[in-house]
Amino acid sequence: MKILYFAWLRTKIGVATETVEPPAEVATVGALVEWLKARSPQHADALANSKVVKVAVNQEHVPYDHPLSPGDEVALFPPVTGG
Amino acid sequence: MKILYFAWLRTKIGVATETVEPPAEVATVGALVEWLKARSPQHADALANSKVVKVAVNQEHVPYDHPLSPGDEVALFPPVTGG
Amino acid sequence: MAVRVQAEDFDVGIEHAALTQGKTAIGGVALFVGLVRDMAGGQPVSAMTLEHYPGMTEKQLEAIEAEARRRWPLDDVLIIHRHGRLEPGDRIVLVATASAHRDAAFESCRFLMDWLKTKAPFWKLEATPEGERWVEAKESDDAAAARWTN
Amino acid sequence: MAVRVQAEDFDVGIEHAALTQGKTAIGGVALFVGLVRDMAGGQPVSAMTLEHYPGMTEKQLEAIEAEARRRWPLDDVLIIHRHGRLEPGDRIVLVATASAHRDAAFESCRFLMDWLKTKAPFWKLEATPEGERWVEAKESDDAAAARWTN
Repeated sequence: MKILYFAWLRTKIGVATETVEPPAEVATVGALVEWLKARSPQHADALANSKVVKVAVNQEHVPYDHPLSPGDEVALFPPVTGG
Repeated sequence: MKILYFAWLRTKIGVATETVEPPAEVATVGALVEWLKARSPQHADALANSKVVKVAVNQEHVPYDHPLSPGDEVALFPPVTGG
Repeated sequence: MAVRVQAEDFDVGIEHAALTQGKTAIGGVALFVGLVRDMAGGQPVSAMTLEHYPGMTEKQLEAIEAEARRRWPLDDVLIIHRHGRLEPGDRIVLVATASAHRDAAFESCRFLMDWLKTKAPFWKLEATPEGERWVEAKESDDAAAARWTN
Repeated sequence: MAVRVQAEDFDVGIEHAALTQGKTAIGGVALFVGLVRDMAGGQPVSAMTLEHYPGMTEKQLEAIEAEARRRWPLDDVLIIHRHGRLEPGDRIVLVATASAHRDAAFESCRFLMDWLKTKAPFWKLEATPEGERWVEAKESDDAAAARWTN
């Protein structure tokens, strides 16, 4: 599963993308975020406040209860500030 | 007193401007419009419906009870349709 | 020069660039360009002639601009209105408002268009297959202007 | 091409002309141009870098455009959003909507800006005298977008 980080999530974690293999019980976006926190102190710090961690699966905004499928492209990012 | 006509008021009356000398008792815009109706059948026809005859005095929109002064520039025109 | 009444066409890009040139406090510019439509009231329109009241037109547009500047914090305002003979697709009017904040730019631009349509002394004469006819004022334009008086 | 994400600048006049070229049913075009401001949160800003999510950005902008076309009778829509490093006064975004009626043009343009600010995956990094900082999302932008959901 490919994970992408943007903006300060990217700079805090220190990588723009990583490929992960979460166990089968990590079945939703919310569970994935929790699982990613355990990867490093940087992950834990960047993902600490879920209110400012937004998620897109396959390039669509999704809520935390969205189910995950193998091969999904999951992006984590702060609230957008374009325009 | 200089009178200007615009749009279909101009084409119905047949002149763009005329200079008139109304008597002293023609003291308001409304009285002037009534007085102008008597000048010709074309004036009477063009000015028949006061709801669609708007007036500006010295280039400012005014209501029919606006007082007249010697030397005023009075413009009569239909509701505007620019933009 | 914030208000121009002219027969000539205008270039939206040049006007936009001039409005913002060197002004780095502007966060957004709202623009509206009015164009001659090829149909009106179900009839084809081959040309439109805009008559105006020279002198009063400029005064009214300047008064409308001043009112917009009173209501919103604007860095700049531009109003260009053409007169004379135009054809379908031709530009008639440009209103542009620049502000630090996009809501102020959007609202003042719409305000200016609504007031211009009910206050600025312009009259449109349309050429149709059945001859020329003066465009009638629309109640919807009065209603649009009225929403700013509350 | 109605949605473009690019590093290059754009010319408002050329885009406006292309949008209206040969389309004589358009009565009005509403445009909004967003610019980099030289101040933010009381601090001077010397540069701004826009990061985005290639692929998702285009998809989101196309979805936003489709939603605008469902809600209003639009003849055409154009959205251009830049990414990369920009300086104060630089253009960031252009939204233009063309319709037979000015209310549809104005409202859809504002709708697109409001939704773009809350849905399109762009993030701004400001350079200030105290270093670089990521711009925080504004509650006022969420509120602006929420007014279209009723």
